[in-house]
Amino acid sequence: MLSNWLYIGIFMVVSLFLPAAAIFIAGLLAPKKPNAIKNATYECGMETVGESWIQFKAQYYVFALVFLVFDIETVFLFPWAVAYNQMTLFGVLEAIIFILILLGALIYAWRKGALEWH
Amino acid sequence: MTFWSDPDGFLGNWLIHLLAGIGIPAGVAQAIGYALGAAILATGALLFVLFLIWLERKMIGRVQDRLGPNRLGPWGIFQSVADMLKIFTKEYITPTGADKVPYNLAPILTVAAVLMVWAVVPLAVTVYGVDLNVGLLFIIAVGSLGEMGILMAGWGSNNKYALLGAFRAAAQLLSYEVPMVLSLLIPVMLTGSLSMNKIVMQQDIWYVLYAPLAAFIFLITSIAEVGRAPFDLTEAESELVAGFNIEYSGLKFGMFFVADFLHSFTISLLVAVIFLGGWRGPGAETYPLLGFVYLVIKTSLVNSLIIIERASLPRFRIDQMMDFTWKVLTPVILILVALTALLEKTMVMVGLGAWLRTGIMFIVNIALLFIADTVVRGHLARRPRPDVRGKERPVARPENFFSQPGSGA
Amino acid sequence: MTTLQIIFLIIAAITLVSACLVVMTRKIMHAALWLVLSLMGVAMVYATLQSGFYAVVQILVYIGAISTLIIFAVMMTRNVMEDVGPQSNRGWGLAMVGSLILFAGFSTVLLTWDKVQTNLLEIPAINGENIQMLGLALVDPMGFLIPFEVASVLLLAALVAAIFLTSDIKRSRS
Amino acid sequence: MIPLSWYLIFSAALFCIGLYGVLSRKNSVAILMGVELMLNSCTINLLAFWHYYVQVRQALQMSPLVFAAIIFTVAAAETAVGLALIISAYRKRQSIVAGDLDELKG
Repeated sequence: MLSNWLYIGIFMVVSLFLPAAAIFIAGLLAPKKPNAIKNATYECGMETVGESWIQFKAQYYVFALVFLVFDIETVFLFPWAVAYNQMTLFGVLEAIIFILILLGALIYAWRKGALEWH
Repeated sequence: MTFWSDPDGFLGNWLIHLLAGIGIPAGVAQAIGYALGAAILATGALLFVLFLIWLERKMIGRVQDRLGPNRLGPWGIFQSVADMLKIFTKEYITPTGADKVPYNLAPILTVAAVLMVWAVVPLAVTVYGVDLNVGLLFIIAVGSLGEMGILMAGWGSNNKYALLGAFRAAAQLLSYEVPMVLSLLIPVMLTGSLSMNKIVMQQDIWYVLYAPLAAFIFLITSIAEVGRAPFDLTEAESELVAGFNIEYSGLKFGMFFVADFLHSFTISLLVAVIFLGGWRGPGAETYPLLGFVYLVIKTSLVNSLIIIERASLPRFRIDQMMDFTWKVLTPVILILVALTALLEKTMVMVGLGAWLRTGIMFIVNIALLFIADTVVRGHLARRPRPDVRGKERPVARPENFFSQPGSGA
Repeated sequence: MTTLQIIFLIIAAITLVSACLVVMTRKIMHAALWLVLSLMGVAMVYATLQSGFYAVVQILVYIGAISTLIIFAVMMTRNVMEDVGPQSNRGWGLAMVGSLILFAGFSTVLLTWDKVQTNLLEIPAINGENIQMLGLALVDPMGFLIPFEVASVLLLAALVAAIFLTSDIKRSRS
Repeated sequence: MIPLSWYLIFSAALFCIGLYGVLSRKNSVAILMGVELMLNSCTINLLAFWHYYVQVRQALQMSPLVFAAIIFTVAAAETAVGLALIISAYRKRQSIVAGDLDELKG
């Protein structure tokens, strides 16, 4: 059990290290001649106006919100799905009620226009 | 134990014996073995990208009636090697005002998030990184690390377009993750485990036959997670210059590129493992290398499907894309999960055989697909189409003498 | 000092340092990114507790969803907190002293109470994190059926409240 | 091989750091981050005691796991509603400093 996670940890370190090493080596090979114009923020040939702050749409936030609700369901539905074969019909019906409540949440968000992209 | 029946264990034992021979204790030797195995798997995956890039360019070239790369080596196969060597010597340009740490960490994190999927995927009967008991959720979870990499790239670049692209990409990833996670519930239900190995072992009948709609939705949402056409809103050149990676250059940009191609291949691998039986096939249990060949064939088929689909479909508009996941895919997969749970339990209680259940579920899936299709089409037909013609402009008239009527040029 | 203990100490140090940076760093966006690292460390601690399911769910829910939500909120409200000027209340010294006293109290109790000095050994998989049993317990009327259903109702309520609040914004804007 | 007390001290430290963040930060989003840290420390405690119980009793125990799942749910609900409130307040008052949001003061 724990050795599995040790392997995952080692794999994580290795998979972080490999691209980092590649980028580092390429940095040694590459020329370094920075100047102010080259380093300027890219904006289709125009001077950059203001900071990179943009009017951030509330829409992104609403999508993240609905996603959060559906993401939590994995905590409950995946254990349920793993136990599915040992379950009685009653247990299945319980989960279907759970899913229907989620569907209700989706329909509410839909009706309220939260899922429209403006 | 010989090499042919258990290559992974054979090489592992051989290595541990070798290290014990020069006086290294077993625990450390095992850790070294893990690290070596991980390094070989990850390096192999990264180098494999060179081939994938060549393959994709060649295939897209053929679809568009071009030759594709054809100069370096036979069929231009060394083209991507040359490209790699070139990108290694490109200068890094860091924009002024960049937030250095997130800016530099983002490409590394993006590649690592894709590579880590390979740790839990079984490549053959005994060849796998690790048989994690929560392998499937692990795969979804490391996907969210990639999303964090995109957000960091957008934030770190100190560029409006990069930030806008990053947030669009994040919104897209989030939205498509919902039906993806839900579609994985069906294989888990049938297997009774989250372990990838068990999912492969259980597929005497491929799950794609049992739940073709779930497999289809998983494929679509995975393509959207990668951000390929028709879901390549994140790098819509005409709208967002290049998306979140605009300020990157040299190999830092190359890493996003590598992550993209590797991710595309990885999702083909996942589709093959979860829905197409993985390495299963005649003789695969006795000869793991044969199983590996089966897996490669299945994965290549799915990958070719993705490439051809990329070459043939136009890009979605962003509102269409969001509507598609939230208003079509999510309700359909929720209904499918509920329906599958109910029907499968009933059919098992009645005592139907495995093949009969598969046939019934296949019909139910296809029926649901058609119903959803009809409903969506009906809805789209009823909705008035917006008039986007605008004012007539005095350029490029049909009577222009470059084009002749009827020639279509 | 075993290998596992060393690994744990490294993870704990990373987590606590990044948690400190979450509450102390001036730039709120950096605080959000440190929070991600801190949550990642907590996920690894779950893995050392042989609770792989929650380690993975931690990454999925906290890093994938909650941190993203926080980053989005930071982006939306960025122009009012210019990341300059004091980021803490006047009473931050008091808060610091209070937290330190609380921590000192906790550690004194925990270091002297001999019942909690037990070494946590590797538990056999059969009693360990049995996802199957967890799933069965969730739909068992004698088990945790009510929490299971109430959780979904709670999620529905949260969604309704949050969408109501954000749709309120849209109306006031237009 | 890690003593239970290490986990508990670790979670106590995380809790106190989160508490400091909640008490001292001006920015309401930062306050929510502190709350997240505190909730995480609770889950560590639960899972550590779950491990201890299973090891000592040699028996299955599901309550802490379900409780942890409920904490995840509550954390998600709290973040969703909390951030929605903050953004709503920001739109109305152009401020997310917790001390400024005192409309309900009598």
